Amino acid sequence: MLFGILAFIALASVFGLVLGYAAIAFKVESSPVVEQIDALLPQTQCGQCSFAGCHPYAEAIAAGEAPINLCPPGGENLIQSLADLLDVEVLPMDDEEDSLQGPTVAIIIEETCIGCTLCIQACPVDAILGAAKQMHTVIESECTGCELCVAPCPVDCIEMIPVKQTVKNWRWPEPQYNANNKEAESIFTTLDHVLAENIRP
Amino acid sequence: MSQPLPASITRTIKDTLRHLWSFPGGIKLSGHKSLSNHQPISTAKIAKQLIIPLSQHIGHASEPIVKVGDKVLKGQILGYASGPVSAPVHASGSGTVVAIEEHLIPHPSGLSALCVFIDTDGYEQWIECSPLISDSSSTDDNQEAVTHRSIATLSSHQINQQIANAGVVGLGGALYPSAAKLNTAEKMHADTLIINAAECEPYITCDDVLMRQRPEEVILGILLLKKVIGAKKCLIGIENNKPEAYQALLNTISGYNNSHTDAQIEIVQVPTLYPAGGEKQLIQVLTGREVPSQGLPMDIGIICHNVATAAAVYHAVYRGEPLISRIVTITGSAIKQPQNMEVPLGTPIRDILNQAGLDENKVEKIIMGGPMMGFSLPSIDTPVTKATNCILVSEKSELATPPPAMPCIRCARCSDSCPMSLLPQQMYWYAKARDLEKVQDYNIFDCIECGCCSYVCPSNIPLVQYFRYAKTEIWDDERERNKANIARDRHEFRKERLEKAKQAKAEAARLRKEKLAKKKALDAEQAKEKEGLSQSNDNPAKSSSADLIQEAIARAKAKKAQQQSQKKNTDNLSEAQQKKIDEVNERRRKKADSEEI
Amino acid sequence: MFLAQSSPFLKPELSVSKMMLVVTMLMIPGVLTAIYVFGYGVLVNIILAIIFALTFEAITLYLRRRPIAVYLKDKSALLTAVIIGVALPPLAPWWLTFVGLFFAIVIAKQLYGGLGYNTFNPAMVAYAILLISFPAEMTTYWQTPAMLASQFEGQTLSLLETINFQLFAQLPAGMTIDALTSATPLDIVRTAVLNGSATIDEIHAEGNAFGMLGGIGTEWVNLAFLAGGLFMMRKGLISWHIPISLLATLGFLSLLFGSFELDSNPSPLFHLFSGATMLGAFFIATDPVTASTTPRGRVIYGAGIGALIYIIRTWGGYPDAIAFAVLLMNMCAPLLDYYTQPRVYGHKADERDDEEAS
Amino acid sequence: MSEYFLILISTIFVNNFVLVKFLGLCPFMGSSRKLEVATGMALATTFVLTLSSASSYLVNQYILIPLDIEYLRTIAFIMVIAAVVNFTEMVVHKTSPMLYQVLGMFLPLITTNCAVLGVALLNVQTGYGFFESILFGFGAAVGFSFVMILFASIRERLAVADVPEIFQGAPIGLITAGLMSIAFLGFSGLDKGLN
Repeated sequence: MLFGILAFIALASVFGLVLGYAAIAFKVESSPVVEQIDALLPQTQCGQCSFAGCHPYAEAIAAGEAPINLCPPGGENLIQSLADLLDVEVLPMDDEEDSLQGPTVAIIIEETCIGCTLCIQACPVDAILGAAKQMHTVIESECTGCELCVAPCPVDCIEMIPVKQTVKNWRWPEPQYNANNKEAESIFTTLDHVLAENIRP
Repeated sequence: MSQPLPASITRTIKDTLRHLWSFPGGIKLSGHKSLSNHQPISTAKIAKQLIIPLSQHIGHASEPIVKVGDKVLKGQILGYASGPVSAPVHASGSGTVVAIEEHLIPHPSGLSALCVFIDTDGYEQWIECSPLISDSSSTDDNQEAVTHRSIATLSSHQINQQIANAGVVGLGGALYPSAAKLNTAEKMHADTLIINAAECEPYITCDDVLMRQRPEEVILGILLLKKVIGAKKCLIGIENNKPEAYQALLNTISGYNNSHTDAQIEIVQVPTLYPAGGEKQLIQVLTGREVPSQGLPMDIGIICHNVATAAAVYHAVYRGEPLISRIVTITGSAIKQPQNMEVPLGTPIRDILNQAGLDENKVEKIIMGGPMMGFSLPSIDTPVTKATNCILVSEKSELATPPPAMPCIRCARCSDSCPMSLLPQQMYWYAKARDLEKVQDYNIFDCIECGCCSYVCPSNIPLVQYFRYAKTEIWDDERERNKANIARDRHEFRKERLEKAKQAKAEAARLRKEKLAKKKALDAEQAKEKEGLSQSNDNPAKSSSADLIQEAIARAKAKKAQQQSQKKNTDNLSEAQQKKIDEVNERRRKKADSEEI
Repeated sequence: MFLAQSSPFLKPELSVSKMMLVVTMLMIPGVLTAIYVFGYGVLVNIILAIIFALTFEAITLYLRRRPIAVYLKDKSALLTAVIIGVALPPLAPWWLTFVGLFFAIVIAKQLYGGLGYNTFNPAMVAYAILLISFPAEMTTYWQTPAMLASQFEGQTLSLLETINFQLFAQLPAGMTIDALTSATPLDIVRTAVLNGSATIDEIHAEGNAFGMLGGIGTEWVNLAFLAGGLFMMRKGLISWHIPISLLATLGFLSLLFGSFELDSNPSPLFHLFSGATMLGAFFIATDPVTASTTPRGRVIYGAGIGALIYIIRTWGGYPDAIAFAVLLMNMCAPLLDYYTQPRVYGHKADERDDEEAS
Repeated sequence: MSEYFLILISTIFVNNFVLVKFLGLCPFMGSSRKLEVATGMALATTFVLTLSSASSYLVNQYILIPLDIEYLRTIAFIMVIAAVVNFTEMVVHKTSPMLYQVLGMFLPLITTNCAVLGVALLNVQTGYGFFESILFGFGAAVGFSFVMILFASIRERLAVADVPEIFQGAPIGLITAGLMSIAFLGFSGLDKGLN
């Protein structure tokens, strides 16, 4: 009995030593998962995830402190790709309502703007031009639609409008008309639907 | 001119001897071509108002150079080409520009784009045309030889410039600016010119009648195209269901071929099998070679043009006329007199339908293009553009709306009929699940959207729409990613800027403080001196300046580190991702020049 | 009203419903032959199977909130029912059919999402489950073929008597189930070979297993299914890949191994024209939903089934092996599809390998 | 020779570890959502099973039996397997990043898998020699890999199927595994028939 235990301890120690040695001898630096996550995030810097921008959120996900479903601009696609990257379960979007809206951009109603520069200070990507007491304007192609400029405006002259659909960025709709969804016939086949969908104000 | 054998005979012998290849899949369709290909080409009445879209081609839209209120003449330039891949747009009638605004254009999306509106004056007054070769219609004995000599005197660049100025684009459906394509072909030393005269889609006959009735224009256009790229060989591929057009071309060619051996043009009949007129398929049938995936025909030394494009080139060079009209097939069983009509671009489709006799009670669908690859028009108030080869107005029994899609039963009819050897069933499966990566793994970007798969599907699944959906979604994702990259850069830049500003502020504050301290110390020293104490005060000052240097170095280092640590989305990509990005870039570069059907 | 729909706008005549119906129709010659050979039990089986199939289909569709009429009209359940009806022992009690159809329609088909989504051939799932769960019923209720009935002075049942037996397990007075039934040719050969009780020649001499081509009685059924299958192939309803590669592999293997030990290995013809070979090759293995879809994949798929049939028939634990062979290859179909993708136009032949290596 | 062949046939098909013996179901269900992952898992399992049947045989034969402490067999095997696998993982991680990407993350997972211990114990029970043990372990692993990869390819397809909501994910996976198991019953008797 005692002999057996001793032999066993000896065996275990040998293995322990070998493993311990291997852990030192074959140490490998791990790859930076934060950057991989950050590469997937949409970079709106909107803070809707309650973190101060996309990179901090990526850090939080990597550290396991934040779930992967806090990013409405990224939508379901982002959750899917994050789940793939981190090999975790796909979660439903945290705030379902927000994710349903299409992409938007900010515009400044020029008549109302008083040139206070507050929105310029709020913009995380420097997409607003203007100087004090001068009218401001949004560079539409740079705007990420984060809405961070809306709240600071003292005269409520910033509005979020949907991104304009053009022939270049138009997407074919996914076919909806199938045996399980026969009601879709009217939606799918009439042009009214297409027009209503695509010609936004 | 010795003539041992009539050219038509040698030609026939050559034809039978010529080895043709075949492409996988394909489907047999009933052509419905006799509806419209017997009548001569009619001319459309000039419309009261022309609506001319500024983007009638692949690439950048042209920039308008006319203002509202300007008087324009027929053939006058309205918008100039705004980039390397772009084409000018011309007025197709004389009159007054009344508006430059958005209007519904013929596009499956039903969206609007910028158009120039011209109220016509009815005078049809041309601007002065400057042809490169005067087209003397005098019956010269040796007219062909003369023509050919005059082509030889022109430089390739000269001709191409004329083509570019005339706004000629690929009229087979690709709408790629011809001059840009010829330029690339010349640079890449394409040695074979293939003229696509297959016109494999049912109902469409505009190329057929063009070849029957104006073979001269087609052949001269081809000679010009050949001259531009310096091609050694020229093949015309024509489906064998157009014997009249074949004969007409043959008769015309024989004259040129006999008088000038270097003008050799070979015309080849190919079996009627949809989509034999697809650029890639035609090349495969005629040469047995395949255009590399994501590549261009030029990669294998081939350039492909449509017969209608050749005719447009003829007009540009021989008459100096820009591309302001095209032949449109108006057909379908809801049209009283199906026919081919030469229509000025910008004419509202409603006008030409009325001229051909629209049976309003029968109308079920109005399709622009053929039934396999066209799209249903959002409205008949859209104008005819360079892309409009056919307006198909069907009645209910003709093209029925499909019943609801059943689930895919994986019968593989689609993959058996796919001319590209794709697996539509798998692409559909993943497109439906929105697994865009997998869809790309199954080579969705090799799909030419010919519609064979949807046509044969017993479950009525709109496969082509799924693939278009997946493609546009993938492009959209790419745009989003690019935008995210820009946003990240800008955000990082902003952070850095703010940091710098903060540091500058802090620095200034510190300097102020130091100054104050120094002053105080000095004051104190002076006071001490006054008190008569002799004590050295060098050390503190020295140390503080050393500190300053240290700090500056540290700052510089930090800044450097920060710059180095600036990351882009593209920095941490796996090999596969990088590969995909490369593919995408490659595709984008070449996407514009896709198939001509 | 203008319609916004993606091209193409031409629609062909063919539909899933029509395909299924034609395939079912082409089974009729085989079914009629089977009724002639094995008695009215086959007919009763088929009718019961159709009733159960449509009922189960309707109930599950209702529970799944899917349009019932649309999916009943696609006739895929009908085809499954007819296949099960023919495959079951002719005198199978009604509950065998009931259990079989439950597994086929509810478990193997609807739980996977219904038409088009099932991984396994529903009919074969049913058959395999029944064979494992009720081996006695599945092997003993084979009515003696008409060709042998006179020879063995076996009794036959009228239609009413058959119904009475299958539904209520009541035989006419004086009849026993043993007198009515006999082992199938495949079973006879296998038992003899396994036990070493008789050589092939001896079985031949006995005359209760071998007909002119294959198994006595079943050879005619096989011929009828072959005819129906060839017609289907001609009409382009099925491609040649699966049936031809299946039959070729089965024939080749039986020829190869048969030439070593003539005593214990029946001829290739016996393998091809016994049991459910032709039914399996043309009507079961070609079920598009569960088969491989690429050209090369289909050849491998068919060859795999053929090989498995031979292996299990010869060395395995079951006299006929269509069900297991088909199920085993069903499992492989997704993988086959993945690895046998055809070379896409404009791609190099070895591109896929490169991609995998990188 | 034919004996070795029979061991292989038996472990791969007739007595498939997953579908007939129901061992190693955890990785079978857990890592089969994607084909690539499943392939990695399968390769790693093949590696571990072969290695562990060899090492456990050696430990049993040259340590446990001579020292007469066979009653510690189970725990000894667990330890040996865990140690060997962990060691290999570290070596692979350091020396071959490519291989590590394929096998790496799965190696520690399978260490504690019942199939691995099962193979080691069954080897001892059946009294296999060294090569037979290795072959048995390898065969079991090939059988495992085979069904694992097939199962993953099926599940990839199922992920898109119109499966009723309550059956999505693991339930339909288990039903599929059950049906696969039924199909594998077709091989039963094959080992006897071939003998």
